[in-house]
Amino acid sequence: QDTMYIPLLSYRTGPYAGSGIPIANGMHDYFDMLNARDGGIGGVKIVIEECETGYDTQKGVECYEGTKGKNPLVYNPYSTGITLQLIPKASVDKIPVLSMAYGLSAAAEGDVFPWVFNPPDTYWDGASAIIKYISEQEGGLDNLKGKKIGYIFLDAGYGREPIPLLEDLAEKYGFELLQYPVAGKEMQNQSSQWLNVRRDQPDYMVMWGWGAMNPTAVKEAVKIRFPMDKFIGIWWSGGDDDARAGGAGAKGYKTLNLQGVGADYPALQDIKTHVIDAGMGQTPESQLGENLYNRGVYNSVIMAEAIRKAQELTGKKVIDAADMRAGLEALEISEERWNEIGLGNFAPPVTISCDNHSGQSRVYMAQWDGEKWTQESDWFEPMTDVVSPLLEAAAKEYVEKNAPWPERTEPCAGN
Amino acid sequence: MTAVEFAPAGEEAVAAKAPILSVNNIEVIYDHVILVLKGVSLHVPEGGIVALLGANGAGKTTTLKAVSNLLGAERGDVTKGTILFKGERVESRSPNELVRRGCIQVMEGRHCFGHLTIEENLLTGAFTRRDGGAAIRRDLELVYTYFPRLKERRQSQAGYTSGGEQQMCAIGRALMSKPQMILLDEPSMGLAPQLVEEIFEIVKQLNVNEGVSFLLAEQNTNMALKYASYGYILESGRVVLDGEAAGLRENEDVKEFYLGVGSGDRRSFRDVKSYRRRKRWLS
Amino acid sequence: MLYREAGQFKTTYEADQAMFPILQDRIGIAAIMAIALLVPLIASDFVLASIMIPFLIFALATIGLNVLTGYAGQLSLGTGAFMGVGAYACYKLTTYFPDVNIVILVLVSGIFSAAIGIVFGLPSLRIKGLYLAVTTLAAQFFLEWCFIRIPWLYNYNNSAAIEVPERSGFGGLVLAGPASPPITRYYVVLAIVVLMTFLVKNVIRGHIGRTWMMIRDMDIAAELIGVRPLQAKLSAFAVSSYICGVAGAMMVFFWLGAAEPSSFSITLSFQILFMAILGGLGSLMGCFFGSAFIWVLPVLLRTLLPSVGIEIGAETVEHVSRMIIGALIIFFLVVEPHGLARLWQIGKEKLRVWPFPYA
Amino acid sequence: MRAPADRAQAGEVLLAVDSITLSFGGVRAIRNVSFDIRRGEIRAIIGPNGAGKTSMLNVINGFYHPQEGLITFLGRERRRMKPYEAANQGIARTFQNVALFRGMTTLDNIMAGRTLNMRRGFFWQCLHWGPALREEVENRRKVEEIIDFLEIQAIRKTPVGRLPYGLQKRVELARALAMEPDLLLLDEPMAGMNLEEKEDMSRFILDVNQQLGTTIALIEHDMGVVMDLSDRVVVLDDGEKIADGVPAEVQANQDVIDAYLGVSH
Amino acid sequence: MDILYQVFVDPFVQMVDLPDFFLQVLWEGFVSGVLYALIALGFVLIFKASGVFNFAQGIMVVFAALSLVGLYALGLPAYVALFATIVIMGILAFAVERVIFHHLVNQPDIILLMATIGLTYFLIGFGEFVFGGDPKVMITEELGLPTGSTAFDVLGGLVILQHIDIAAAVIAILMVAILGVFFSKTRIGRALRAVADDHQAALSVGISLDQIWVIVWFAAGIVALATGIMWGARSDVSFALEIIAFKALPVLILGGFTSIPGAIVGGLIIGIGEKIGEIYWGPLVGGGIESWLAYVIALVFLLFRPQGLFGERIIERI
Ligand SMILES: Nc1ncnc2c1ncn2[C@@H]1O[C@H](COP(=O)(O)OP(=O)(O)OP(=O)(O)O)[C@@H](O)[C@H]1O
Ligand SMILES: Nc1ncnc2c1ncn2[C@@H]1O[C@H](COP(=O)(O)OP(=O)(O)OP(=O)(O)O)[C@@H](O)[C@H]1O
Ligand SMILES: [Mg+2]
Ligand SMILES: [Mg+2]
Repeated sequence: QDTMYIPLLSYRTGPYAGSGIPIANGMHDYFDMLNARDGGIGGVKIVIEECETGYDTQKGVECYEGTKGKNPLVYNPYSTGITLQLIPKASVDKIPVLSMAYGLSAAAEGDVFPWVFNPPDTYWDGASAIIKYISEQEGGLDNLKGKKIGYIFLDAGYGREPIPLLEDLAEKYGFELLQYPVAGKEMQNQSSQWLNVRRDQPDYMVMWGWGAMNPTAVKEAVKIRFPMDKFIGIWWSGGDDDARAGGAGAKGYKTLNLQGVGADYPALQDIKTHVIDAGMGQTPESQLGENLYNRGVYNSVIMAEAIRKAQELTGKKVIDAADMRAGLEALEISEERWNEIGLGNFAPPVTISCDNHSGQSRVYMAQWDGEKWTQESDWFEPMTDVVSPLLEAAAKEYVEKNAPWPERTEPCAGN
Repeated sequence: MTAVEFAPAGEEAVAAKAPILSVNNIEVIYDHVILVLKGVSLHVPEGGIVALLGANGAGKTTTLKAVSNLLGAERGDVTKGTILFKGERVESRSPNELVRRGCIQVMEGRHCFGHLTIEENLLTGAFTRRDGGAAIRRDLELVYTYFPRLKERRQSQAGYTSGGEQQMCAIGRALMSKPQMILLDEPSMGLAPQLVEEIFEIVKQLNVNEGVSFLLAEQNTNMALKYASYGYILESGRVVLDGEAAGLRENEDVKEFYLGVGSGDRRSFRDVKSYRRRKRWLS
Repeated sequence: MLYREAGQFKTTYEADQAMFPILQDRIGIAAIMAIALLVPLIASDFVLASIMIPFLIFALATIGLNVLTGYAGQLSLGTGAFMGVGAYACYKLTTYFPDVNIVILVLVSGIFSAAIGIVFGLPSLRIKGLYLAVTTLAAQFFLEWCFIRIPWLYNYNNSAAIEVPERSGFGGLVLAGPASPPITRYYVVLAIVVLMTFLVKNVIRGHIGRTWMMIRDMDIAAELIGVRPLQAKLSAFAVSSYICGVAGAMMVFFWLGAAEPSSFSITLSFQILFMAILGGLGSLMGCFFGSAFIWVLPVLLRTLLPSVGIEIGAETVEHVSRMIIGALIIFFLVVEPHGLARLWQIGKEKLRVWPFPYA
Repeated sequence: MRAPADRAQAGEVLLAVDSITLSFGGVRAIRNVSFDIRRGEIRAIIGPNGAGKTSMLNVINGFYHPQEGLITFLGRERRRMKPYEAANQGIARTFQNVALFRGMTTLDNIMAGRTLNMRRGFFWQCLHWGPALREEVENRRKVEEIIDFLEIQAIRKTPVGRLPYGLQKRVELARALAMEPDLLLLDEPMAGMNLEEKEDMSRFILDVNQQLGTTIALIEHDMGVVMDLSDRVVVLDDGEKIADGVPAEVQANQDVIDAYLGVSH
Repeated sequence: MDILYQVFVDPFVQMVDLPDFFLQVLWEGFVSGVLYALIALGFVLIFKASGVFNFAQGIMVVFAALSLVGLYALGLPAYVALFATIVIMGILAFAVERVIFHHLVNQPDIILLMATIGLTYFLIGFGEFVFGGDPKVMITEELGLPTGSTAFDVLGGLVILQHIDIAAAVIAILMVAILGVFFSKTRIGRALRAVADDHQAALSVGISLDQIWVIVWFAAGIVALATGIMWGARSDVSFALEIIAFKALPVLILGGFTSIPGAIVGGLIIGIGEKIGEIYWGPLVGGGIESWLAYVIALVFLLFRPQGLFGERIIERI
């Protein structure tokens, strides 16, 4: 019985479990559904194994070491810290790392990081999109001048990742960037940061929060009566529970988003019938269709489609990690394809290429209406033109700092 | 303090009374491997004073702790034998139950509660009592009459009082529980000569007036045998000699090694010329 | 019968003061060393990289803490930060001196954490016991903050993380970096740990070690005997931090390959403290026991639990293994409060008197 | 052997305390006490409980700092010293409540007394070889002499926490002796011992005094021991000095009888 | 010169400039101080009564809050759930005594500390096993606790007071008062302090350690529950809360391990001190100094009073 093996570095315990659980559920359930409905991908079942990291880098590395002997196709670290650890290892061990919309932004440069993928957008894309959105609210990029934008973030690799870009944009467009770091262990005790926010009176607040940080921040913002429609989270700060914690006052809170919410997609209904109703998995039915759950599904769609692509490219049914890399590099999910897999209008087309491992897809702004997320803006492009050169420069810098960094030798298989 | 005429109870008297405490053939092991008591048996008659004598390390403290069930706290175990207090097995009773039943120990080395004042220390002794504040007050005053020095220092933290004051405090604390039986471990240690005598007078008084029984581990053999009715001598965890106190006082070996009145008068400490390896009952 | 010292006479004080005065112990230690050297022959990369290497590194860090807490009696909760100082020092050193053998740099980097350790050890003259823990906690949190707030430390990386560059030495062996094979790193770590353990053991049984223990057991009496408390305490802080620093540098360079500030958080400090206490304060052997217990056991539980039971989720494994660890900690403390090393000791004493149950 | 009275006259003054006053908050533990200790004598300090005897020793070796008064040791006057300085100058002591290092073996405890004699630095200690080993062995030899002297060979490797009280006191004496002090302060060395053990201990104290020439200050409640061993006795009561002189004098002093000895002696 | 100005003058200028904001900062500091004090109070209780430094206090807070919310989610009415949680804390206290401390009489402090760490591990595993790791919302309203906020116009600005914070302050002060009286005035209180000094001697005078320990652990459990409710209402109930417990350490140390009033005074000093420090001085060094400022404040106090502000004098006598 042939199978393909994918380890999931998940976290259902610890301070970040609140965000980690729906993600892990979404990722897991999609593959379970494929196995149940289609008998796997290309007739080969996918074996999913979760390894609990607790968002702890040490444990994450241990999970990696513990599973890499089992022919894994790809790693999903789900922590920027762990991703950073795995990046150098991946190119040595020749196993792709898929850090979907998180991790090292510069990893989008496929020429430098052949084994790392971060579709559909990098953090820098996200940050630029938020600034772009704000500028539209203000009536144009020129109006950003003199504005104060506050940035509250988890003081770890994750929250620090977009800072260089934000600083760059601040300089370019003349707004003032105010930083409010939140230490990991102070996540639930943010009153100082929000007092500072109250004093500084920024026009907008941008948040890079995760886990228990999100609900606390939303509550604090409500507490100081910050206008919620000027409080914008990155796509990871958009858990349904995160916003719900703020109660009625949280209405108006916004989050950047990558995919649709709600369970009105055929594929999600398949998950309901084949997985949830069949008593598999751990997802409570109410969670199906929540934002972070759907994010998990999206993550698995990318893997599944890459596997299909790899099978197509190599003609093999059971592929290995190297094939998976080629598959990822040639990944293309067009609108039709989204429809085919039962996720029409779920997300815009995604295209990855050898030199662009991110794809810089379109995003939209979602808003909390007090009960659920609603689409607030149209899908729009991040500021690709600004971000791309910066990514290139950052990748170059990474190579310099980590000399000797191996040259790319992997051939470009796809488009 | 009123002096009470005191005569050691006669043989018949002892035999007539049932033992309040009897220890039968107990064995104690520390830390799972160190065997310290090797079959010790002893009996304390109701209303009697029994002395437990022996060199350093003979196992006196261990015996007392075995009785009061404090060995657990030192990772020691009674592995064999039985201990009966007022006719009931008590090996598995908790120390506080024993105190409630009237058997209390004064530990060697004082063990006062350093952060509590002397008075609070004394009051903790009355923890198990249920006979009301007034009675406790009365006994507190009584202890103060026994030890006037304590009254002077009643508000000082015990940790800062002198060695002797702590010793008084420990004894006074035990008295506060209104016990029927006291296990006294080296009560005279570190006390001024005058006080030593007073302590023994107190023992005698309690014994005669209140009928309290005593098991007394003491190095001051002279004193102990003067006040006790019966004595046991312990060597390396075994009872090697026991008998009426009067009889023990006349025993030549006891005289030589414990009383220092071998042949003739008291020797001067200056005149002990050599470290003679002295005869032991065992070994 | 097997474990008897009868018939082994010592004729000199040198022999009596040898590290392993008993023949059986010498045989035992030789056997352990042989096994340690041969482990890579049979062990998989996972065992080497995720069990053996961290096990040794944690054991070393525990030794560091044990010097301070177990031998000198100064409770420290800042081990993690001191390890961090070593790690960052080593990172900076190798940035400036990329050609110097990394092993040397690892050993040198401990000096930096020793210096920091001394600074934070100063209040110990006045503050004692659990209260002293606050000083070390201040060190922990302050240093952790520095690791984030001083970008120079991580070469201005965006992520505030440090990544180990490739470093080779000893004739072309790749010692550090993602490309270095676990087996090389294992031997390097083993060599350092054995060497340091040996040195520490020597210090402990000499007069410096005795001074520490005097301070631990009764600082007032020690002072009345002529020990200068400040000197004794600071030297303990220095030695302890040095060892922790080296362990921290090894942790990053020979095990994790990268680190963020949160790698040196209070959690790490506690982890090391657990190892020290559970292994047995004031015992070097205990450090290895403790490290095995706290590090290896959970890893084994995590890998073994799924393979024995029916399908259980990864997080359930985590929960159950936590419960088991917690219960085991309590169990061992109840059985022997003075740690696994003491249990071992009792075992040996039992062996010595065997077949009799006690002496 | 010279008669005690005779010895008392001889010898220079090794230590003199002059008008010492020590109080803790309201408690006046020592009030204006002066006396001296001559080289080579055994000087007893007696008095009822809480008289301030232990506090006096604490003042002498620097653990307490008196509010008033001077201490002259080896001809140098000082108001206070650090405890480790006192040790450096040659003052050693034992404690009323045994203050051994409970986590260490008997041997290590006694070796601890040699700390001041061991100076090899860190480098050699790490190697435990060469000079460090030589130094260690030399000191060990000295310690073994003391162990033989006090007859505690059997418990050399026993952790002191496990020893019975009496032996602990003896180990403490050994530790103090290991310091090879000029002045040895003994605080109730024989408390909790039976006669036989007291005799042994007396022998040790006398031998230390006579063979090694160590000056001894002795606190003890056993009058027999005090009268037999000491050359001169100072009596404290409630912080004040009430008598000072040779044993016979003191024993006959009515104040002393009232405050301390009680009628029967 | 400039730096001197920034450090020594500018922060005060800011305070005076925005007096309403300064008041708000003080209030926030006061509130977090009260909450720290609540956690510290649990520690003090157990330490004072048994000499055990209860590392598990933090997790007990989470455990209590989770039980409450979990039971409510099962459909129990809020007050029944509250009562059931109190029962659970009682059972926990009993189990802790039976299984752990009963066997560890007379052991050194650090061993007892270690045992509570074992307990922490166990409770985290057990709690997550039973309740899952996802954060839950505290049932503030259902318990009849006030929600919402009131804004006051003072000094030309707004000062916003959360009702729940006021409730927390009232509850904390009540608890401190009750426990303070209990410890200093009752027979049990005296016995508790005796146990902390010397287990063996306490046993020898007939104090039942078993009973005492169940009592204090139960009391600490209730304090933990109160703490859990208050903290839970501020953020939400999840295992991340456990980390907050570290904040209690400097409070404890500053106030003195054995002093109940010390917990509240220490809490206020730390709470207000760290807020003011973070807001007015933090920006000079890049912010985030809150994470260590509390410890440094405690350290400075300790240098002058090694036993903390209200702690019992450390007895040094020989
Ligand atoms: N906690 C312990 N662990 C191991 N051995 C112990 C322990 N306590 C006592 N012992 C050993 O038990 C033996 C008896 O000790 P014990 O204290 O009962 O003697 P003792 O007769 O009271 O002596 P002393 O007169 O000196 O007080 C001693 O040899 C001692 O070494
Ligand atoms: N550090 C201190 N703080 C407060 N009071 C103290 C301190 N040290 C000693 N005292 C008090 O001073 C007095 C003298 O104490 P000291 O220990 O010197 O007596 P002592 O003569 O040695 O008595 P004993 O024969 O009982 O040992 C005592 O009342 C004691 O309580
Ligand atoms: Mg004894
Ligand atoms: Mg004294």
